Amino acid sequence: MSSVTLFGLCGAALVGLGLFGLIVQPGVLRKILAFNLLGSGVLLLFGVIARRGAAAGIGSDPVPQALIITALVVAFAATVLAVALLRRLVQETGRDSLDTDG
Amino acid sequence: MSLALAADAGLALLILGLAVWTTIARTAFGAVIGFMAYGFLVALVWVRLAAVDVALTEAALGSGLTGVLLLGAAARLPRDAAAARPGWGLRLAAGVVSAAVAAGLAAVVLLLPVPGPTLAPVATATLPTLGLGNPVTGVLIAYRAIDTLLESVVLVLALIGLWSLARDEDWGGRPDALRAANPGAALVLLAQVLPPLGLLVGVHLFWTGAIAPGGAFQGGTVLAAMWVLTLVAGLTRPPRVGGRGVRLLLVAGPALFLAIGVAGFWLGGAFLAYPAADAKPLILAIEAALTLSIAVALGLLLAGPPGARE
Amino acid sequence: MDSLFTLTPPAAWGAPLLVTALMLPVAALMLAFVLGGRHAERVVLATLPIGLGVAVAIAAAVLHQGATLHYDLGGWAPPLGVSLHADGLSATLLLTTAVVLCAVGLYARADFRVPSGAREARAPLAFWTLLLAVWAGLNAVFLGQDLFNLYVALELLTFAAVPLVCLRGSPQTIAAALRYLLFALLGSVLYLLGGALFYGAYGTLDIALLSARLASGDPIAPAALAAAALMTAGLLAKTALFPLHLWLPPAHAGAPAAGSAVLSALVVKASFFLILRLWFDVMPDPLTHLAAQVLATLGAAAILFGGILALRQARLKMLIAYSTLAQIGYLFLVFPLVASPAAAPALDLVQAPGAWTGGVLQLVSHAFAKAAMFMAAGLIAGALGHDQVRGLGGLGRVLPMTVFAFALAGLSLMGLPPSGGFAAKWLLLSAAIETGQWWWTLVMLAGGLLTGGYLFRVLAPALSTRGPPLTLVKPVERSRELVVLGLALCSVVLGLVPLSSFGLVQIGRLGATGIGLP
Amino acid sequence: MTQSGLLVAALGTPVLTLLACLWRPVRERMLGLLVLAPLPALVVAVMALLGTGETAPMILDPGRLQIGLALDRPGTLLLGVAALLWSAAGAYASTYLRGKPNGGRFAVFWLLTLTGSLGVFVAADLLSFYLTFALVSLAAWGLVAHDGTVRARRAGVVYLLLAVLGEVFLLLAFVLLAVASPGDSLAIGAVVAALPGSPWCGLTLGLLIAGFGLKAGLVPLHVWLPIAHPAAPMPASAVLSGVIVKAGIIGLIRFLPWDAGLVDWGQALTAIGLCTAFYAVLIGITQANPKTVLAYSTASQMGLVAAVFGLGLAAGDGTAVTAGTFYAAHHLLAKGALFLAVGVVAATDARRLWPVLVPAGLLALGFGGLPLTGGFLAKLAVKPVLGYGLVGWLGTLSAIGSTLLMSHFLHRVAANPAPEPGAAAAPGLVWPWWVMCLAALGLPWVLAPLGGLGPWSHALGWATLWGGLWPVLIGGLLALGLRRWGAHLPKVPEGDLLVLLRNAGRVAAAVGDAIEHADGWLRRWPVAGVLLLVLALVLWGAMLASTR
Amino acid sequence: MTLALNVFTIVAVVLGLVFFLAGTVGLLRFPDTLTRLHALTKADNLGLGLVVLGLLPQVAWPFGGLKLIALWLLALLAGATVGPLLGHAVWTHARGREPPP
Repeated sequence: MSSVTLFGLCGAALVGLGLFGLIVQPGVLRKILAFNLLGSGVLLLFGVIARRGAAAGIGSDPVPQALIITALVVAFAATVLAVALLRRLVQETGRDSLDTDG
Repeated sequence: MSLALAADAGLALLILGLAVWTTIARTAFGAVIGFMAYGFLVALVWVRLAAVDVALTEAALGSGLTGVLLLGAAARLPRDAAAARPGWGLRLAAGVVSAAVAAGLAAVVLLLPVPGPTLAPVATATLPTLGLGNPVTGVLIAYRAIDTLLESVVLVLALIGLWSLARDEDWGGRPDALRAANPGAALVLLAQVLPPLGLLVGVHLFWTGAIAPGGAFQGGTVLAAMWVLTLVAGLTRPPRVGGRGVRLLLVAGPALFLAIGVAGFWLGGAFLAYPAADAKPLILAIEAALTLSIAVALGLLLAGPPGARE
Repeated sequence: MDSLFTLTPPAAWGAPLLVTALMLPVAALMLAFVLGGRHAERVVLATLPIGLGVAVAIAAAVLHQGATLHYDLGGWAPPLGVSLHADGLSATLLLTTAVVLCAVGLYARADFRVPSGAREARAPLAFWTLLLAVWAGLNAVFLGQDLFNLYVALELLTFAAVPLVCLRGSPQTIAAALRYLLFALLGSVLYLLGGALFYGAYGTLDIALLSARLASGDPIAPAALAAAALMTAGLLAKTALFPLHLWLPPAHAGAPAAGSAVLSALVVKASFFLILRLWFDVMPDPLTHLAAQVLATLGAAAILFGGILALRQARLKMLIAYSTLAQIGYLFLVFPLVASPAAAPALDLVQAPGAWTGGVLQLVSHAFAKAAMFMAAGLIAGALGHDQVRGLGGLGRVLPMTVFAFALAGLSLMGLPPSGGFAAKWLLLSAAIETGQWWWTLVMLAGGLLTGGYLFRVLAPALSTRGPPLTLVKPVERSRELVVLGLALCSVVLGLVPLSSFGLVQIGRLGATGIGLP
Repeated sequence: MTQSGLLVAALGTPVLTLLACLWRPVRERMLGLLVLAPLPALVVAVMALLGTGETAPMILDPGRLQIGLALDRPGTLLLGVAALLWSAAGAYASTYLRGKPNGGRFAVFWLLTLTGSLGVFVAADLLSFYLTFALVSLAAWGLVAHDGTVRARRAGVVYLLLAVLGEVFLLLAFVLLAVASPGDSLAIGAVVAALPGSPWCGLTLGLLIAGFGLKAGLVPLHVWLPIAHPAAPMPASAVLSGVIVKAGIIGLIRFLPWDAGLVDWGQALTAIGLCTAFYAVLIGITQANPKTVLAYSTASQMGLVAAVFGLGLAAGDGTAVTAGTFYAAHHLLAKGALFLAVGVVAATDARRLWPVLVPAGLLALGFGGLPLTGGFLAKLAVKPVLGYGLVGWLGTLSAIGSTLLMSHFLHRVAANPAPEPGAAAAPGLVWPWWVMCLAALGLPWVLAPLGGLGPWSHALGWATLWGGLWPVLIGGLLALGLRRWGAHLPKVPEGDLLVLLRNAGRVAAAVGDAIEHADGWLRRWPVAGVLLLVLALVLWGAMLASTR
Repeated sequence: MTLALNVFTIVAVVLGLVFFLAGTVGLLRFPDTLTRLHALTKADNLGLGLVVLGLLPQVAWPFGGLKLIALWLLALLAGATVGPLLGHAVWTHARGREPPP
């Protein structure tokens, strides 16, 4: 049970938690938080895979690292768009949840 | 070695605890605070996984800027909007299904081949031709240049999407999401003391990106953070949405990247290829432009859609 | 490992075309964004024909070579680098995208024109830049050969499509856009997780290399199975297949007419295209038999549910959105028909080429027909001032060409000769019977009846003779009606093209031989 | 080559006039030109009949799909008489509908249906046959629902529903045919030749008979006919009952494998045919509206033709085809004329009815086999096929039934002339009626050799004359009885079996509500999320299972 | 000589941890936000200072050490800014009006 596997399991648990939160939480902000949790869980799994690929004197495979950085920036852009839509929703309807959330 | 393992286990447990807190916290504000702490701890995990570039990005972007964004949103949520929570049956089903997916993933992680397949040797073998030391920057700028190019276009697109949420009559105004009502003296002090240091750190991060962990994204994020700090403190005002100058800045990074990529047809024999001889200056030029564009884009993304024109 | 170091020799003359197809919309997007104001529209209308030309050139190159076009970006061959790939199917879809977007561009000029007073307005700038972004995303999806590159392309597409939904800014469209974004992001994250697991299992994300590793006989890694399942689920969420369709109707009905046309005709198809690539280019055939039945069952449910719900909608655009839901169901019937046990021994598509051609024909003719329908609905809503199906009595007398175009598009959706939809249904029905899976024929025919039902609901009052003559709130320009009619005719003419000429679609599908429907 | 050129002209003229209708001024005045559109088709048919036998088929796509048009014996005969009725009804329509609203729209639907109906007789491959069949079925909706009254709209809905159902049957049948035929050619001849050997032979035949039977009005799929035909304006009813029904007949002729000798399917078709013949008569006599009586008579006559085809299919010889076609051709002419007559009668004063009633009476009784009429010849042509056993007797019984039904029709027609005294039908209505009346009486004699009948002398022998006369006399007696005790008969609503489906609407609404409720539940976010993950797990399991 | 440095490091770090512990106890035990704020900023900054002081000899001089000190200064600056801001926010939230300057 090396620490890398440990973080892998932690990543898997985060994915489960993120999915649960995204499905169940009624508020949109809570959904965005759950989405970010889910995203970091997935990227953690990717990081574990990268760490498994340590070779030629570098601690972790650079290709997945680059992909993770790109994915982080995409996730941030997505969060920005979601938050902007949420703020506009609150301005327009005064509610912070979608009618189909219940 | 078990001490390091114990430390990692502690870190992992702490992260899981914070994640659970973020999911079950009663108020959105509490959840966001929990999430920010969670983000910084995940940055620590990246360091433990020997992915320092990712740790930098996670700390700056994944929890720093995202935290600011979510805090801003949480503060504006209606207090009394108690949304209907799904029935216990659905919550149980969601729990069971999510647990099943997590268990499946855990099984897959345990079954992953231990000497995992890797492209590390291949990536590092051809780094010297590009004059780079940091393999991650090599992948980002050379081997998978198309992803980074599309990435920077995604940022510009997110900004367009953000601006399209403004009201028609507010078009041409200045984004007002960050303007604090009355910034305290302490905040103004911080906004005067920290940015010069932040600027230095940002440029350093961009510059060392070629040979050590760092690069355009990390440097750009730190610069954006400093700009946001001054915006919040009210020392500077966000630019008008319609200004062509700010749009040129936004587009400079991807445009230069694309131009050099097209030049690659003749210089390097293929689109997005670099000439064997002087790849380094071109790469640095692209990184510089990208850093600038990313900093402006992230700052404006946080500044929100254009508000009412005063 | 020095093979990687020597840059690959410049590929066939067709290859740089792929780069142009990918980068043209991106460059135009940046130019339009910087110039802004009225220039944005001019940039788009200048770029669209060039893009159409490039798409035609790519199709010609693929047809001429009879093989897939391939191009390693930056000279780095996979697994390290990213390559572009254009087979018959992607060339066809590139062409369809270019044609539909040209039509949408011409149609939308009247809706998104900068008002005379201001230098620049929100909606026009947003629409024209987002249209280019959708085009860039679509081209990147159709040309991508690397799973992560496709992920970035999907995200580019989603970030361009979501603001299109709430371009008008009403509360319902904001909620619809938010729901669409969140569900699409859930799908994307699952796709990303799948990609990560594929990399964990085989150390590459290139489709061709993955396919070679998976078909190499040694047992398939558990991570690869998990990856395929999760990626497919993620893509199903973005394609709004039946049980996962919560976001599609309000989003597609809420968007402005030009936006709905692009969303329904093209954006939904991009994630379906990726499922096709994943199932037929990456996964070995025997692995997907059982799962194909699951997809087809959901497709059948989509056809029936979508049809019945479309019958009961009060708003015209909601009716068309639910019709999209139903027509997507048809696309998923391709999986069991092509990957059917009967086709297994031949281990490629020679056995039932009809199903593949039929599926692609359905995809393309639906794209044209649905775009025409939504634009026609836009014209009707603009002219009458409302969108209620009940209030369409006697519309035929007031807007004859629009109603005729709507009827033509409906004819193609319903699968009546001589439309493209008919040829697609004919091929799918034949394949269903050839492979012995007769139950799919019942679903297809029931779908045709239901489609006839909800089209009758719209066309009967429109062609009726009774009732007071309708008064137009706003006159409709003849040029916009011609654009809608042109698209509807495209969908119908697809049926007249003799079936033998669909060789283009087969290229790259049938291995070296390339024989298919003679 | 002139043959193919004319064939194209025959179909091209209605299409060109349709394109001309795009301009509003042309469309408004199109009613007057309707009479000209079918004439080229008439010329082609006449030339083909006069010329040598089989004409060269015109293949459009010589590739391997063999798409094209062809003129064979039955096709030519039906094309000719159909073109004649179309032209006469077109003339009739221009007078009948002048001054009424939406004339242009009627003309467009008329021309669409005309194109389809002429095309059906000449189509030589699966795709063009299905195209023309779909065109004639769907465009006829425009004629049925033209009046816009509630009754017309309801008739339109019923008509369209069943027409589309017929299309679905045929589409599946054609696909089964195409898949079963070894080569890739879609020519009807090649495809039908492969039918007996196909693994789905029974299913295909069942679907073909269902699809074409629905169009021809065989029980139980006939329910739309008595509702749709009367609802249409008079000329449209004439064409609907006369020509469009024949699309089903030409379908049976083209797609049944005559020389395969399928005895069981032959007997089944005969049974259905005879059952329709008698059932339609029984329901027909209870109807009051003369047009509905005529519609039931159409169903009955088509039942008889189907019975003749059934016998031909069982015996495995082609003579039944020529006899059946001749019978159908006569029915087309006579039924068209009778519908026009109803319009003329409705427009003339009670006292001056006899110049219309007497010829109409001749035609009507002709259906029963009254000697010296066209109908007598048709019955004569069909007699050898029916034979002299049980089926022969049933044939004569149906003749009696037809006579009874037709006399009831005459009684109902005479019952409601134009109310205002001294009214006379407009000449524009009268001369097309006379043209059709003479054609119905005279043409069969001219076309007799086509129907497999010997020289006239054979038909004029005393035995045959008496053979034709006594069923008519019995029928007349029964008609007298019907007039006396007719009031006691139960009042059957127009689309008899349709009554059973009245509550179908409520059931459909209930199903719709349930599905809408289910959709509402499915579109809740948590449910969709759980379903997404369940789907991921199911796919994962399916793939795991298939790797074992 | 190294032994003395190591002993110094251990002592300093332990002292630092004690202050961290005090800060945390204060966070948990104190009744309201203002006092908790007070505990946190005071104890933790001092604790961090001692830890940094303790680690100085272990780290390559001058750059490693300077970075550590810079870190500490940054933490101080952050504490100094956040403290008044939070206090201001809490005060206005409780009394609904701005505090006197």
